[in-house]
Amino acid sequence: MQEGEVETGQETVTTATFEPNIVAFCCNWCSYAGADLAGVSRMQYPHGIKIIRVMCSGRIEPSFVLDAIESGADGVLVTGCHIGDCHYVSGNEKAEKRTKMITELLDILGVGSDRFRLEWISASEAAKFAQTMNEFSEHITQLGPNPLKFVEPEPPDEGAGSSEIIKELIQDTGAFDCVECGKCTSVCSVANNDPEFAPRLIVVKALEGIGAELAREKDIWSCTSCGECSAMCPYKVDYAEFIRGLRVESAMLGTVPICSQGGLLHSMMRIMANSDFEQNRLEWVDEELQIADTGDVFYFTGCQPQLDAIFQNRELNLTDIGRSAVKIMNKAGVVPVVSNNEKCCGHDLNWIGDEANVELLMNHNLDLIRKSGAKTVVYTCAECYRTFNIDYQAMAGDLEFRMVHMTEYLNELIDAGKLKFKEGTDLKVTYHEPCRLSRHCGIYDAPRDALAKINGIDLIEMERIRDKAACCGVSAWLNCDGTAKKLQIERMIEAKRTGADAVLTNCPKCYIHLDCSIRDEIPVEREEVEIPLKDFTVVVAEALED
Amino acid sequence: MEPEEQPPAASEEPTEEVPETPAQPEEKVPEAQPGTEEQPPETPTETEDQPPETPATLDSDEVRIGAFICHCGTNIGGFVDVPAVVEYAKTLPNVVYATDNLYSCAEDGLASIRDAIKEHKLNRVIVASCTPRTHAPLFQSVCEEAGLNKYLFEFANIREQCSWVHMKEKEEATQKAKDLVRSAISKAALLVPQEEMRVDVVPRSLVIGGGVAGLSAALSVARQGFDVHLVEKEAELGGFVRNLNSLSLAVKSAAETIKPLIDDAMSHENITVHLNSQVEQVNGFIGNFDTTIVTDGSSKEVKVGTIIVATGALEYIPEGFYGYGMYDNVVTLTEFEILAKNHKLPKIQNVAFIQCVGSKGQDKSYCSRICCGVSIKNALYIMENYADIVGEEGGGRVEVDVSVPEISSRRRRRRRITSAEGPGAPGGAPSGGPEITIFNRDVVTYGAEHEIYYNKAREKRIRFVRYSLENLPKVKLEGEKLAVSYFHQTLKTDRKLLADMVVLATPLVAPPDASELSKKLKVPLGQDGFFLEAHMKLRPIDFATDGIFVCGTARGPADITESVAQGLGCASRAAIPMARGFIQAEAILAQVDPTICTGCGTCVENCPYGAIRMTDEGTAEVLAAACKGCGCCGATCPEKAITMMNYTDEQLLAQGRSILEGVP
Amino acid sequence: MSTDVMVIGGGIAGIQASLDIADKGGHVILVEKTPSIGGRMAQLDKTFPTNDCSICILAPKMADCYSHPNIDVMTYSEVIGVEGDAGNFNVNVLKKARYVDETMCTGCEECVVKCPVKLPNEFDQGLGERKAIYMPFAQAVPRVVTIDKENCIWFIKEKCGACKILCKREAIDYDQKDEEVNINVGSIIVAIGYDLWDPTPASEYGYGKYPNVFTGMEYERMINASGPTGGEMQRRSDGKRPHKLAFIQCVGSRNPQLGHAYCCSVCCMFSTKEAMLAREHHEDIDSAIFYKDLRAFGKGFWEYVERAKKDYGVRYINSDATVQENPKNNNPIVVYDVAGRPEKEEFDMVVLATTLIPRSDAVKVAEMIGIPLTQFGFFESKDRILGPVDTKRDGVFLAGYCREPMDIPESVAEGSAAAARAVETVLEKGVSV
Amino acid sequence: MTEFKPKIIGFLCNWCSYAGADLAGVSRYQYPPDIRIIRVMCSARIDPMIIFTLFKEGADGILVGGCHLGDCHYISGNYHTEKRAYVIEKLIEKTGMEPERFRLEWISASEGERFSKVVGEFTETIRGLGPSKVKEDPELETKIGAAVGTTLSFRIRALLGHEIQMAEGGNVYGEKVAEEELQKIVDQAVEVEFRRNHILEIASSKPSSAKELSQVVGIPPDEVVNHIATLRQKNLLGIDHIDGMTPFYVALLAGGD
Repeated sequence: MQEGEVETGQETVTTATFEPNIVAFCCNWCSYAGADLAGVSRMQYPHGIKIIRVMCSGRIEPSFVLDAIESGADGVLVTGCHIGDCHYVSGNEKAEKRTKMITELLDILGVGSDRFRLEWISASEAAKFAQTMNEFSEHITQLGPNPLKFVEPEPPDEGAGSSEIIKELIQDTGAFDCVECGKCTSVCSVANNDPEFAPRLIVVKALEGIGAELAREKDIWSCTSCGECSAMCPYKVDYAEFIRGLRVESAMLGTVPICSQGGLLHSMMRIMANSDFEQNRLEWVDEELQIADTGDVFYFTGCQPQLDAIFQNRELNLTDIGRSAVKIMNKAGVVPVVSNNEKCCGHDLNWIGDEANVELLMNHNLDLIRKSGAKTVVYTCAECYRTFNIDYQAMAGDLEFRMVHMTEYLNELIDAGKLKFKEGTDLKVTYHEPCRLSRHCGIYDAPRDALAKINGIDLIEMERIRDKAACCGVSAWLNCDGTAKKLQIERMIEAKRTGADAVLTNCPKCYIHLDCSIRDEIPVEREEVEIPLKDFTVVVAEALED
Repeated sequence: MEPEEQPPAASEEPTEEVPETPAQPEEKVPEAQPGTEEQPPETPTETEDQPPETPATLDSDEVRIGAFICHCGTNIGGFVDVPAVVEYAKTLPNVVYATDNLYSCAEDGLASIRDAIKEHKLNRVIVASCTPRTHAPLFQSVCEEAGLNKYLFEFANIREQCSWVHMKEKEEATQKAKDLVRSAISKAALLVPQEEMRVDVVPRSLVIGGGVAGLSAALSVARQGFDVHLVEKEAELGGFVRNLNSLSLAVKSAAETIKPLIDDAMSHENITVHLNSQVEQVNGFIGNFDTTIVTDGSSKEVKVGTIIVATGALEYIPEGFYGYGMYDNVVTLTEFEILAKNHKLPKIQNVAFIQCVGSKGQDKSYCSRICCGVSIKNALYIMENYADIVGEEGGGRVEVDVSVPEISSRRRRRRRITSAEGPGAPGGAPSGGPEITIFNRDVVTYGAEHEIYYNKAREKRIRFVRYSLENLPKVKLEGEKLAVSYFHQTLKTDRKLLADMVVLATPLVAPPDASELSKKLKVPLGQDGFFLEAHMKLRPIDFATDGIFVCGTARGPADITESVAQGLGCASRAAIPMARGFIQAEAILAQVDPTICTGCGTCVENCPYGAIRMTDEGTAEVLAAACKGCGCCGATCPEKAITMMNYTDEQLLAQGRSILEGVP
Repeated sequence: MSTDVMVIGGGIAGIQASLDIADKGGHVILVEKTPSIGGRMAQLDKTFPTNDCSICILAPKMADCYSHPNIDVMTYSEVIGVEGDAGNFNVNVLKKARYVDETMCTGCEECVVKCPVKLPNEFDQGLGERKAIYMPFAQAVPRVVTIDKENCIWFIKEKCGACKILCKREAIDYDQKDEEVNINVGSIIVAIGYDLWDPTPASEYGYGKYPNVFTGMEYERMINASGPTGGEMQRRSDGKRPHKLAFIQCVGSRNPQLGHAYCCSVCCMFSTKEAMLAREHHEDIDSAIFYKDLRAFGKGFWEYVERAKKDYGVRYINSDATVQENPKNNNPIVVYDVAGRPEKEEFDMVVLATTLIPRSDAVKVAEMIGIPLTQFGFFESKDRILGPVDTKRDGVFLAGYCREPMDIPESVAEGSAAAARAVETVLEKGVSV
Repeated sequence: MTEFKPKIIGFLCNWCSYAGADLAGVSRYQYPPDIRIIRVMCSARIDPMIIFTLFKEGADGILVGGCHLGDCHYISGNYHTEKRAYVIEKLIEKTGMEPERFRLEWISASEGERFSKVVGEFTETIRGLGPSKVKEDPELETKIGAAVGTTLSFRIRALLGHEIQMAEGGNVYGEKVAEEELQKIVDQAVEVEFRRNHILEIASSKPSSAKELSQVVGIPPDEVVNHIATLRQKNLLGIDHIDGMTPFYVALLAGGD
């Protein structure tokens, strides 16, 4: 549960007697005063409206809105001072910008942006306040109740994280094989930057039988589960899985981790898991791209559209990845299934210990793919690939379709002579390895092989590559902090030092994180880090023969 | 190695290749055959009936020296004026012939030496060329071919120690070459022919100790065709292994595993087994040891050529450690094995092993090598065989896959799903099984085979916890249980576990009677009380004293495989003199002049090989077969009663003086 | 039918086995792949725990072996086929052309001086140079030069010929041909030793990436007085001698992920020795050894370690480690674990105790002879308890590191053990004929 | 004056230092040519008597090379060498000869370069010292003669023979003697034996009175008298003639302990 979250009782709703539940965020200086005045003036508006006072409308995070929706609100209203009147100079302008992101996101998710509204109401506009409330309530009544299946949060399970469970974890992750050599510690990016974090101690405590406390350790949330430690471990103790297991226990104890973006992305995923809305996620599909509803090849796009909406101010254009992927396939004569009904793979929920929702998403996605008749599923996202490959198969057993990452698929297409690359490309690139693809799934060669097969693209390797590749600093939208920043900058310096024209990556998350690191103030000279960041698939598509 | 198929004797072989070092005495003797048939023991005889190698030309007292100066291509000739050296040599006293060779070691060079010996009736030869360390044997054999005793040859090294190191000073180098030649000639004039001693070897071995090492040694010696007397203190063969329950690498029990070894030894026609016996007395030297074996009070004299010591070791008794002797369930590793072997183990679920009890800088300074492996073996034994007495539901236990899965392929099924499938599903951890902790200072599972067991132990969830000498664990009785409290080095906290049994891994120690035996055999013990080999690296199973060998845990802690290998190794080493049938010592020997010797015993004390003994007359005597010719005794003999043959004071002084003389 | 014994591998185990048999009067054919016998021990500077000079104690044995009338030493030769059974093996040996007449060469190395081709010296782990015509090392036995055909200008361009012109003894013979020899023996001893694992793939240790990271054997050659640097430790980056040394254990070994799950048995002591020798070279050297488990299990080994700590100030740190580099001075930085937290320490040289692995041709040899290998690629004993030196094939025996990781004394003891078993075999087979 | 070419003798043990010298040759490490090498099987073979005899006969420098301690081919020979070198050095001190003329070095078979360096340094040292003064300084010659005698004395030889055993294994009663104490015993023995041999050496060239001996040897007359008594007891010294009340002593060729 997040700060500023609202408790709303779920009422039994029938169409006949539908009284919408609306959360209204009001700024202290204008709209809340407006509401007060409305009250003083005895102006009537529906009782379903619950007002939450905030100091400024600029305080409203997009995650508040999603959280309200997720928690059962039928509509969300944000009110603030008129533009120019803000008590805090420009807080309301910021709120306005953010609104765009919220509405786009709600549209993509299929919740619909019309369940959200932003209004400027001054302290004197009691009538406008009441009117807005009435209108919005009416509007929501028209829309009907929030169709999201609200899931009552389970009460904390005090038995979680018991020593028996920890023993199983030890067994499953091979933690008993630890010979306390400490090599993991020496390579752990987090431990080397964060004076608190000691990954090996977590396993040692488990082995010592002090496991019961482990699920309450804050350190389990610091790990980026990048797997550098396991890659180094002589006996391949699966630290990442060990940590994930502990997080599941922790979640069962009711722990809510501190997530970046205020938990917006996790909310988004939970909404997807618990709804069957008609999404609007295919806006990016241009006319020249050919896609199908059924076919042999399914292209699993991942969260590009949502991420583009969320990070729109950064103009990342992650959907270029999807466009490029489809373009490549089309060039090769493949018309992939791209589905508007695709949902998040659940990766991030999985890594904060929310297995129940992952299972829902999995069931949905597997059903979707099966219905499409696809025999091959292609991914451009490293996290989706890992989640299908490892987590889905762990839960659902072996999957009957073939899962290939775009880098592997590219090799297949090129080797089959289906792709031609143009002359004149002259690009020196270096490659940042996403952990989910490389260390987790063992895909090291495919991207390199593919690049080697493309005219005019030369790969210059960074110092830390393959299983020793450095981490982008963040995983599952957790622990975005100073340590993460250091790691990101280190990595960019490393990339820059190669002298390459651009650094490529294969994971939208790596892309976002590395991009983020050098936007703000940085502790080093800009020229040490500034190197264009590009997505692998996009670069490949650009090199295609027209 | 059938007699018929023996190659011709070495001395008859044409020596065409270039030997690389001074010959060892063994190299030049005609080879012997492994005695496949019974040979009666013989008393040692210095074989005076050897045909003397004295050349015909040595019948006069006149010293006739031939000097051969080598150009070695340009290696010497390029930097030393060889003809000038030859001319100079001709002017030196006793030199009757001097010449140069382009390559003295080439066949034509060798021929010129052979011919000159005959033609000029030479009775001393010097070659000035390269280093004696590689080429002396070659020229010595040429002398022998020409009928000249090989000890009448002397070498001057004018290549490695002259031309090559003074390449820019031709004149100086030539002068030095002359000096070196003069020095060699001055020594040569004093050389006397030497006879190499031959002592016959009794083709019979005494093996002391009937454990695995001794049995392996005895069997191999026997199979190589020699008699063996195997002396065992106990009433049966098998040694320490008889105590053991299991063996790390074995499928069968310890007793069953070594049974074939015992059966073979008991039934081998060449082996005489003496049970309940001890070696009482040992006299003599290699080839001819007189030993007395006492069996139940009656003694028997046995003459043997070689002796193999395989007396084994004992387990250290950890008095005063961790409540040993105080609490019932604190036992040593061997006691544990005996309990397990006799199926007398109590009901145990939680077991703690404590390694290095009394070793590595405690009562004993050393690491006992095998205890980590043995503890792991026993821990696995509990895990694998005692589930029925320790676990509630032995049947429900899970075998863990031995291979280490890749992270990418590891598929951990979610617990929610697993639990739905019921207990015992793959991936579910066993519950209720034995819990074993091994407290160690370092897990010493060296090599490939031991390490496999360490890995297996961890896969079987045996826990390893490290402690340091500064923070030893403590064992206390708490109710029914033994509380082991310890300091966890990584977590930096005090911890405690409750165990049903504490097993103490104590080092192997030398048995108390080892020192007595060492005195009887006149072989040394090391600081740790184990027998001390001749050289830690290259003579690991030999004693410095020839003819006596050591194997197994008598030499130091060793596992069963190593003991067997060492036993076989000793059999090989011991068979060498017996197969040859005699000992031939190089004649660079110490010689005691009994008329000067006062019997002070200084030399006896100083001889590293025990090659000098006191005679009944009270004077020292050198055992030619054992002397290596270092000269240590001679240099300290207070009375100067000892002469070092071939390196006499006179010879060394003559060389030195000749150098000091300068050009005469 | 033959009572001869073939020993494959001229390292210390093979030499010991050969000498034992030959001293008993048996005839031995010792086949060595490289131009000189001596094996790995010849490369070492000192040996633990006595700090004996390795070549000093080995050279006499090499010479004994070569000049022994009962031993035919075939260097630069390889076994290429084995047929038959115990008592009657037919072994095909490829005698590689060294393009030098072994009987004529006096080892003066005049030719070597003039040879224009410079190549990295394998014996010095590539640290020093050798020529295309070369003596493998100063104490080589036989002391005969060999032409490296691959790199010799004569064989590449039919030019030069300097060695042939210079050699007064006319020992150079460009027309020499590889020769196949069929040898009938009664028994075979395999003692082919080990190879050194190249730690470049384990990039976390920085070998090949950071100039001042060395392998143990490189270091061993450097501190050897007759090595490429004349016994001085030299940093690759600037040629200066180091003041702070880190030794990292188990590089590749005890690490299934790097392909070698076993323990090499010798590295803890090997590094202890090297750290002590560093101190003997320079009083002010500070050495730290990073280890997983300190395996000082042989006679006098623990005492040796104690001495290293007490008298030589060697620090022992219980942790595996990884290596980074200070780009300013090329100093390696060792990152290790103290109670779960990473610690960093800057050194000026790092020495890696790399895995000693089965010979690259072990598989070939095993297939040729028809004996199995263990999961690690060592030759498998017939009975790991009672028959360690026996193989599943009658008449074929094992000795030394190629069977199981072990140190020099154990290899010597096993050399003798294999000799005993080989003699037993030929006696038995010989009698039965 | 022609350039001084020192006469340097090197005794090298066969297994290490001689091999090291060979390696220097094989590796072509150049060093000054003045040294002449005599090969012995072990450095322990070198009787201190030989060293002093050669010094007496004019050697400018003597180098002894052995295996490093612990490396001896004969197990422990070089430990004996080390003890002997100590006595040699003590005696050189007594003779007044420059101590740098004698040098003991451990050189292994792999230390070719070191061998050449050692020889280079040693030769340089000897060149710096100039020719041995034995032949022009009768007093020095006498003293070195006394040193030869000392090295042949039973007491010194027996001490050298038993020193290691006494320190490590204990005497016949199993008593170990502390290293320092042992050193004291050796020092004292060297002192006394050297004086006695000095007396003998002087008395052998010309009959001398106790007073004369006291002056030449440089010790108080009463001590000389004690030594004379001991030497006479051992039948090493006799009275040549008595001049007035003063006996003149002469060394006897026969005699001994």
